[in-house]
Amino acid sequence: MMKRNPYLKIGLTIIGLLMLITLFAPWLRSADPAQIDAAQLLMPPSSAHPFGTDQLGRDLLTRIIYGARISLSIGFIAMGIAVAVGILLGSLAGFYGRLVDTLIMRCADVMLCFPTFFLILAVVAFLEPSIFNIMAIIGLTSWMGPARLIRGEILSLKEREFIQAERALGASDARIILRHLVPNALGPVLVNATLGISAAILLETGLSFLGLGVQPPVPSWGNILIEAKSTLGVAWWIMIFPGLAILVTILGFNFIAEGLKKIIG
Amino acid sequence: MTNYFAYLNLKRLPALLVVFLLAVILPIVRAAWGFAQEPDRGDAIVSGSIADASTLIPILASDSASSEVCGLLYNGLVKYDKDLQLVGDLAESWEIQDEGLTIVFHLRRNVVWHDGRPFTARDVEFTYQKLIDPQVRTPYGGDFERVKALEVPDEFTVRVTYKEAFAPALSSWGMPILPRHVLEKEDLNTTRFARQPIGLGPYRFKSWKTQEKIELISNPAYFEHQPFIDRAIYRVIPDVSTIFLELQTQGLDSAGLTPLQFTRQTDTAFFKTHYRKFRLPSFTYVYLGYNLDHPFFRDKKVRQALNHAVDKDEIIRIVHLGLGTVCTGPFIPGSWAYNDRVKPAAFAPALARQLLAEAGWRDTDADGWLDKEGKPFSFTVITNQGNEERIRSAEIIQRRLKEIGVEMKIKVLEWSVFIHQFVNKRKFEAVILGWSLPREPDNFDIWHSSKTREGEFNFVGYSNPEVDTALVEARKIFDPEKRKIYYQRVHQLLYEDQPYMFLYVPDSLSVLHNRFRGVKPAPAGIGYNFIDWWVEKSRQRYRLTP
Amino acid sequence: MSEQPLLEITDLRVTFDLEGRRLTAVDGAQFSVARNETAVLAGESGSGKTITALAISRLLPPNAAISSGSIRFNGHDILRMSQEELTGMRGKEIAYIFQEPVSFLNPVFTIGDQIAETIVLHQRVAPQQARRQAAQLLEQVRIPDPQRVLASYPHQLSGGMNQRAFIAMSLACQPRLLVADEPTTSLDVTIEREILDLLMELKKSLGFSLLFITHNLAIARKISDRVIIMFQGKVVDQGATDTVFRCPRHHHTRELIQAYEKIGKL
Amino acid sequence: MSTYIIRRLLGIIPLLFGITVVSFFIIRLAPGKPVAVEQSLNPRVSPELRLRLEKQFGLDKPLHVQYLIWMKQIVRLDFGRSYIDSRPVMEKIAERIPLTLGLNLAALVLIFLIAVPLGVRSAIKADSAFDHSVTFLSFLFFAAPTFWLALLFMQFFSIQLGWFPISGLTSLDFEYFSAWGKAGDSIRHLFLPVFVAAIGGFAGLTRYMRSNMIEALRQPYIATARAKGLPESAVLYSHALRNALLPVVTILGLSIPGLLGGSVIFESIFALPGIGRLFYEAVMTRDYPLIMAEVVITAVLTMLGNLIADISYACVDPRISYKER
Repeated sequence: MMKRNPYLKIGLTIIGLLMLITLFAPWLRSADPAQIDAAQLLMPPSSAHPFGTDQLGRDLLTRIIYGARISLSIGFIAMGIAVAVGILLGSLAGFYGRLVDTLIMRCADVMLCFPTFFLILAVVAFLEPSIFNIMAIIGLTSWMGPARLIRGEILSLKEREFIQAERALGASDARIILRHLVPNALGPVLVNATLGISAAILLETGLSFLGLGVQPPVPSWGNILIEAKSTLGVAWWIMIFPGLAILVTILGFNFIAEGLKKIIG
Repeated sequence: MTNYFAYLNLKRLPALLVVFLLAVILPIVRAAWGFAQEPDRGDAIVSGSIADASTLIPILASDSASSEVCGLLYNGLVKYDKDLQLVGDLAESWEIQDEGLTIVFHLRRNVVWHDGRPFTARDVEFTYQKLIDPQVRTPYGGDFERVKALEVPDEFTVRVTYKEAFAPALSSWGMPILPRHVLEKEDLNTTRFARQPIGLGPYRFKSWKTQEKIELISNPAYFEHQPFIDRAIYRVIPDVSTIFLELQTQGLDSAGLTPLQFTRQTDTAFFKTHYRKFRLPSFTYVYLGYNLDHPFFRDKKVRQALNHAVDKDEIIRIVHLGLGTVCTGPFIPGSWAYNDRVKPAAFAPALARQLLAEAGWRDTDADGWLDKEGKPFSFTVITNQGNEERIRSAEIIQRRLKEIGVEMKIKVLEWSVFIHQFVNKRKFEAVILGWSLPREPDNFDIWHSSKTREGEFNFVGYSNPEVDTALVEARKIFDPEKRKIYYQRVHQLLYEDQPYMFLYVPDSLSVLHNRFRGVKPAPAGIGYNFIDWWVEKSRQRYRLTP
Repeated sequence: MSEQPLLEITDLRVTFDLEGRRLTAVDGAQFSVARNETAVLAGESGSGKTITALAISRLLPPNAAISSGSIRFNGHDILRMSQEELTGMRGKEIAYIFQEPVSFLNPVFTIGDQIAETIVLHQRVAPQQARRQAAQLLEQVRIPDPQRVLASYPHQLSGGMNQRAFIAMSLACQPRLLVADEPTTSLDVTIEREILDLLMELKKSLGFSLLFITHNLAIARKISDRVIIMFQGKVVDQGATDTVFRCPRHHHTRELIQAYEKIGKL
Repeated sequence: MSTYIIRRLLGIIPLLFGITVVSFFIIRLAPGKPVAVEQSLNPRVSPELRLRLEKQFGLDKPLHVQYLIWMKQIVRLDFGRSYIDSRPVMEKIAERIPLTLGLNLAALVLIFLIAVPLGVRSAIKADSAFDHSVTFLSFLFFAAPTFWLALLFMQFFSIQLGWFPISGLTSLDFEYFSAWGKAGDSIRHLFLPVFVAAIGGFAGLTRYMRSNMIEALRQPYIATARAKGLPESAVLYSHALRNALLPVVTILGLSIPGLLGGSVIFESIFALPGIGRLFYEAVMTRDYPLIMAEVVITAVLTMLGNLIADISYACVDPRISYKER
């Protein structure tokens, strides 16, 4: 499966490494990511601080590593929510058809009309911009893709012989949906979700830019990177390192998606 | 000719020499020294502003961008001068009568609106009526509702009678005056005037491109004198980093700076050649307010202890890179109401621990946190999102309190939710916020014990009868010399009671292109003499006509 | 049969590169088609007959290559032709018709456009002229309403109609050789008969050689002068139709014939 | 065909209703109050005044009543007045929308001009070094946060090289420029914003174009085209490209919401007065009428964009109109 699929290979390597780093964060950098050090404000990269320090003298590398935890969980959980909701609604719509289908798909159509960023912005601004709210809102505004995919797959699968046979054997709807339809439809959803993870991470950066992302002192890549705005011209490292971290990660996820597409398609 | 030469007698020679010196040499010397040179007209000043103005009707404007532009378009009856003294503006003079119940303003007679119509007392009356009109969405009605009657005995006299003596009233007449002849038949809330105003200030309105820029041009008929700088342009640049980048290409002449921009980012040869930086105390302070109904904070000793545990200098050093001063009370440092005998409490963690122990807080279970009656000393401070400085201050306080065994959690909330659901309803344990420091020192709404209802501003629930009395008495006295006794006492009592942990007064930092001359920093800032600023012809950057 | 055959394939070997693995699809095929002859290339699916057919005008997919052998058409060595010579020959000298006309016709062009395109390409006539010729061609393949069909898109027409139009397009420039790759497989039996009849009739009137590719031995026997049987990339049997059917040389041919006899189709 | 259009047009009615419901309730169910009512913790504002303002704005009524009042207004295309400056909301949006639409249109054109040829070349040369570098680069641009790229570009192109102004729409002396000077000035100001707005879209469209083209090249009719003797260029650029290009029309429709959403960020950083920026301000000041109007209007624009894209797709692609729809 991995053979002749360099995208998947590179993507998985990047994300795999990243996961290891986040997992072992406390052992990699013993410093407290929130440790303020008045003597070390905005120090350029050195052996003690390979990525330099920020405006409060905190070690940038440590913050990026801990930020990875936050940003990756935003990506994964937001997409988890989107996929869960999408699978639920999509399979209901595809399986039951008629009114249920019309209702759910109309809702999806309505949601697709909104510039998602506007909706997220409004809601995040009105609620507390806590990590959980951000995850939930991104998730709840991106379920339409997975839902449509699942529905489409189920529509084409449900008339197939094996489903008919299963039905004839008296299997319950839930069993048919969960055991047969959803697993078969999962491939395209996986691709969609992988892309969605990177979209969610980027979204949080955008929200941070507007001051509505994860709030400090909790480090997220978004709020680490926006410090670059206020340190223009004096701290290139704050501009470069968090930006690169985001870039490489998003690249990783998109490569995985590309690789998966190749396998499925 | 002969006659002339007849004059030239030797006795007069020294005098002639003096005249010659005065006439020929002095101007050269003066020019070389750069003072008292005749100012050149022309050029424009381009200021960067984070937000656009919302309206150019000053009595409706509550945002700083609108107020700043309105400041050049309109005048009030009185104003604060460069030393923060109340002086006449549209009013030449005034008298306080009937033991402070009546103020009589005598207006200037040579003032015309931008459309050429004369300014009269009717305009003042009109503005007052609009301020107290319940249909008008003005946030400034409060002070004017105390007025019993406003009479106009003649075109240039306004006589205001109050229900009771109210000293802050005088400064409230700094409210810009609106032209009656233009607005008489308009609905102030919806009128087009808000976007094409007619004032009588040093600058006239030229154009407003929403969210892009507002352009004003100098008023040749301004009653002081026509400003030397032809155009004042406010560019809206919503992002601070963009403002900084614009400065780097000289796209802006004036902008506010962050401490980091002030100390490090503008510390380059480029900025030194083209710009001048200004550092002046801002008229705001930041504090940590306690909910005084909370069992932990009822005890004054606890509050004093916490005050000793936090190093305000450290906060200023880290958060404002040293650009600020420690705050001891709610008055402008150095102003007449400010009590400079109130000294900031020393940073003394040991003393703090001792005071807390006296108040019953000890670490009985040796877990590192103080406790009393089985409860650990742990509380949550809330602050609003979007204000990095407050959040960072909170982080530093958090660390210092941890050192004396007090746990402080930080919760950052969206502004409207923060105000509406937590502050107004007094649902908080502690809060980090800032107040502006108005030039008029009356602090009644914030400290008087009657002002604790939902949505009022004594949300910490402070109550001290002596402060209450002082606040009430001070309002009745117009003479600052007598009034200050009360405020200085209030200042002292507040610092002793510590309803707030007063943190710091940040400096207001700004940068101005150095081609502008005639800029004289004063306690009031730099903008007070803007009409006297000018740019030498050779250094002018913008032209008025093709 | 003394004269030179129209198409002569010797020792043709086609290999595929499947993600690094080499796969021989046609392994030393050798056969010829004479002028005016109907030859049937038969074999089960996967036997290499379609690849062989495509190789004739070098229409193989990019991952396939002719590794050895020669293809001579009307005295020219096709494998040595330049790209221009090739495109000049395709459609003009050698034309194709395929299995599923709907997918082999471009969905976003009308039938008229697609036929006229070929005519303009090879006969260098004005588009209007080409259009008129196209209408005549459609009449020739017995399409009742040529004007309507000219203006139609492929998916607006039935399978049989599309195949007729396709035949019209292929024969537009009077090719010497028509390669028909399972042209009736996707059609109903009645339509299949009509198309076969049409083809044979056109062959008679226009006089071209037909290389007919099918897995259906019944059709093979019915229309062909000669059959070539392919199995696993190799030509295992060939000869005059009667001879091959009467005494197949290769065991695979025998099995095939027996299979058909069993279901009574031969 | 016309039945298809009519059916699609009828379909927008429930969509419109859904759009208003979501716009209203998502925004109004959130906690907090408009800043105009809140008056930003100004000690001069008494609680009584705040109540009075609430009443003036109709915020004291039950939510469903407010919704009905609002609906009654908007069917007459009246979105009310802004809480902040009392200007009609429609007027505020109308003066801002041309810039955002224009910018996004320019970005779309740019995306199209760059992505289509790149995608097509990549498909034709699939798996070549060219293909891989195009893929990598488009992924790279897609992966970069917009504002980060914008800042990098501003520093490099505007400050280091001095090619473009940092921000704004026009120079301050714009009105004194000649017509050509004005055009040049506008282009210089808009170049970076358009480029930044477009950059995220390159990846998507290039990939999409590439896979469409590869798909098209796999189709049997390509074999036909070759068998007819068409030269390779005609095979690629007439037969394959036309098939590959048609579905792009719908993608253009679908990309509208993303572009509009992205405009919040680049309008902020480049100080451009568009509706993205307006929306952000409205949100931060809780200017309910403005927020709701903007959400509704952008959603309706998106919906119309999709509708037009679908219908024009149906017009240009003969396969659609006669099939199931």
